[in-house]
Amino acid sequence: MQIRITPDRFAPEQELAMFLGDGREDAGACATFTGLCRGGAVRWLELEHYPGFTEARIAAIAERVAEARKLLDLRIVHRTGRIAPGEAIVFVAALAPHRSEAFAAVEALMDYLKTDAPFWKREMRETGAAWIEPTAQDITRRARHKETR
Amino acid sequence: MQIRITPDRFAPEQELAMFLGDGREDAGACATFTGLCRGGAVRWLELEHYPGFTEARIAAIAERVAEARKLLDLRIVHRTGRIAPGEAIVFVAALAPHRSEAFAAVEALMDYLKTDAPFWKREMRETGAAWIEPTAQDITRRARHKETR
Amino acid sequence: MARILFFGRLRDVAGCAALELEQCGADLGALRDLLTRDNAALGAALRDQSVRVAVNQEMVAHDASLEGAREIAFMPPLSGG
Amino acid sequence: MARILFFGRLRDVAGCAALELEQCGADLGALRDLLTRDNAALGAALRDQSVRVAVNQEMVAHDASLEGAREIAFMPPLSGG
Repeated sequence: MQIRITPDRFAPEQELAMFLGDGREDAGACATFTGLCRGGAVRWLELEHYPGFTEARIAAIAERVAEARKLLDLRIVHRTGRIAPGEAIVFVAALAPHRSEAFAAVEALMDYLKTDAPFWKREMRETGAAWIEPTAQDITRRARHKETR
Repeated sequence: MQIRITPDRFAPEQELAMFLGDGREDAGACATFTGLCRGGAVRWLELEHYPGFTEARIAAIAERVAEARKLLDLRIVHRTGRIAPGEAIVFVAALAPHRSEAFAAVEALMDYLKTDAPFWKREMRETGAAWIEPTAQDITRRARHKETR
Repeated sequence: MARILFFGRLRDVAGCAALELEQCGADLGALRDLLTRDNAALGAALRDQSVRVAVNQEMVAHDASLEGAREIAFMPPLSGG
Repeated sequence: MARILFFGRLRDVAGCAALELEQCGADLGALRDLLTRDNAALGAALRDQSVRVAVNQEMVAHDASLEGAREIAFMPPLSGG
């Protein structure tokens, strides 16, 4: 299991290559999610975290999800700092014997990261900066997963 | 949108790299699934398809899913022939503005591929060959997605 | 002249992947009767409700007409991924 | 001696990311009163029910004791991904 919070750009395909690199023969399913910075009105995102605390909270949730879904492996990479449109913000990958567990784990972790992981996100727009908070839909989605509560 | 049926080994990370290569700024979410050949009692898998028909059926379903989920892009790669433990059998990736559509599209396509795409799969075991057919769970899962019916 | 294709486990029962027939009958029922003549096990396997049939690469019902049929495929339950 | 941390939009209201205080009060209520003295807007913002608090990197209730507190973090609604 690897959890990485980083101010550096990362390539989702390299994360997937490293994640699948071991080539375990008990794995039948790998689900991934990559969150990307959308452009348009947004010039860039600023993502802040609480060093030490953020890592510890994500690790605790990740362990619960890995156990609940009987995952063989899990990887979470999360950017901080200034993120430009088109760049990856987050990458989550889950390896499991079967697909339902792999999908469920990635969805649960993304719903958690969107609403409850210690990150603060600001959109820098032409018109100024705006803090982004979870939407009502984000909160409803998160409530579906008892293992991340 | 790219759909590829191939007898050649492929690397999921290279597929993801190509899929994300365009760097569109309207995309916020990329979900992927990689199905891997499990080892253990299985020495290898043999996957057969119906050339022309298989491609056409998958393309028709893929277009319906892409439209129903308002996808920005979609990629499906499926191996045929002899597949060894640890190798990738299938890769599905969906790009969307938001994560719920990307996840839903990949799950719907995988549930379709497992039960209704024209492929026939045989496990070669120490004890002989066994044809694999969809499980009751596969069929129940598939019934959740009206856009692939 | 029509080409009959057998996929998956039906190929094992048929003993071949494809057959060329001069006359394939007026409809699928007639074709199944024809194929049963030399191979009773194949006739039974083809009548299983889980078997799907495509004529000229279009899915059809079990009693479809074979007028204009050039390629008839018998497909046992499908399983990819 | 305790370190007070403000995250997200609370940093904008506090006007800084961190404060060092000799005395932070007996509990979170006392600390909020102390922080309100110089900055009424900050006091109101910290009392919002959506704000979460961690003491020494452990989540605590809004009225937690500050005995042994070395680091107190005020966190507005979280949003990653």
